[in-house]
Amino acid sequence: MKITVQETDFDAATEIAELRANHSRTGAIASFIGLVRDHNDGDAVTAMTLEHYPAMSAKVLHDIVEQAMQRWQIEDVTVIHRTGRLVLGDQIVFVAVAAAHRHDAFLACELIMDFLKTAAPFWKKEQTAQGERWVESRATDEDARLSWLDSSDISAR
Amino acid sequence: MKITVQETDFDAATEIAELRANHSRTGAIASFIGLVRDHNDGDAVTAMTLEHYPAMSAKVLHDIVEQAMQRWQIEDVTVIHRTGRLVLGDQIVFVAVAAAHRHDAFLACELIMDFLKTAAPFWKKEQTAQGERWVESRATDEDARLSWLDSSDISAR
Amino acid sequence: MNIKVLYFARLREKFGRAEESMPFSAGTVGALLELLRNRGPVWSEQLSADRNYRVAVNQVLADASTPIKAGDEIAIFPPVTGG
Amino acid sequence: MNIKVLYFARLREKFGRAEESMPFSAGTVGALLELLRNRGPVWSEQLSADRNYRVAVNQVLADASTPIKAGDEIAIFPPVTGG
Repeated sequence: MKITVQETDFDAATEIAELRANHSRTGAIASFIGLVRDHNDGDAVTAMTLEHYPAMSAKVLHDIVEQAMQRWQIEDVTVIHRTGRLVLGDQIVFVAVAAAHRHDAFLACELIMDFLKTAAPFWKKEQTAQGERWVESRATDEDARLSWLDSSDISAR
Repeated sequence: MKITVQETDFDAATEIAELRANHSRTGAIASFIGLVRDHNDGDAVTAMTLEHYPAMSAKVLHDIVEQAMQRWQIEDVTVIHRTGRLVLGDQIVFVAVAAAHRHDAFLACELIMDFLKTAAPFWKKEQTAQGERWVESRATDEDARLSWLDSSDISAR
Repeated sequence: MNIKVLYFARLREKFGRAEESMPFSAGTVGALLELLRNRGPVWSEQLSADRNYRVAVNQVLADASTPIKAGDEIAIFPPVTGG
Repeated sequence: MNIKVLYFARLREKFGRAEESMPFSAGTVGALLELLRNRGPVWSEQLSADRNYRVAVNQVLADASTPIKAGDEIAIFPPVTGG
């Protein structure tokens, strides 16, 4: 398991190669990259600053990964979350899950992202043409988190 | 959209970088890598040969990607499937989906893999300690395909 | 009229050929399968109705009622196992 | 007894501080919030019960009834928006 919070960028291929090493049972790697996109809530976004609670952020990410590993057959997980100033197109977050079977890898990867979005102490401040603003949390992110709580381990979509 | 069937290996980071280029609306990239793993149906696997129906395989992959793009808000998709001889740990298949929002990217990526597994004309012959054998199709793969047919576009898990 | 028939994976091995061009009077996929089954025990066994295999006509999945016309490319193969 | 209180994001800006060490007689998160609200209009507004914010005690999410003891690290922050 590798969980880091860092200002520097990451290379997805390097991370995936490391995740695969020493896991010959791995048949599936599901991964996710979150990027700074050009619009949010209708306004043009040019950059953002990501703040976090250092003593808590990695701890929460660990807890989330543990939950995923208890729920599905997972070989290994990598989570990287960046902080500091990021511009349009920059990578923000990376989650990769190695498993024997693809369904476990997909579900774990999506659960980790959904829980990260609602529980990990990171905050985005966007720079837009209208000035700076703190990003508002979204009800749809909370809905996504809740959707995992009342579903069985292997359930229909 | 990029869909290729090739004998040569691929680099996930290069593919993801190409997918991101010219898509500033992209906030999420979900991707999947399928690998040759060391066991299947209880036997040790050392290598495999992947055969396909060249005139049909890329065509079916195109159809599958079109279905995903009609169903969700997708910016772009890359699918690469390898053929020929592959050994333990080799990459077999790559699917990456770029979208504004992560849920669309995850669902499209998983649907493409589930449909690919059951509709794209590729066949694996494994080399095991007990000799060569054609891989049998799995009922669970067909179940995975069917699970997409009776669900609404954005539904609970 | 002539059609082209392709075989893949286990069926390619069982029939000892990857493709063939054969005469076929206008009919359906079902009629072609019946013709092939009459070639002998290996063919009748592999293509029996209770076996799990697929037929594509011009690279599109077909069923027994799908018509075949001159120049069509028919492919017969086991359930797919890629990915 | 002394505790450490951290503020993040919008609350850090509104309160003009990232952290402070303050005396606090044994009590709960609810009692600490009441104490902070009494500091003035900005505090009472930002920490009013109908505002959406979170409190963590020693890096674990807490609620109003969570006890606070000497040396604890309390963090108060808006809903998270990472990822």
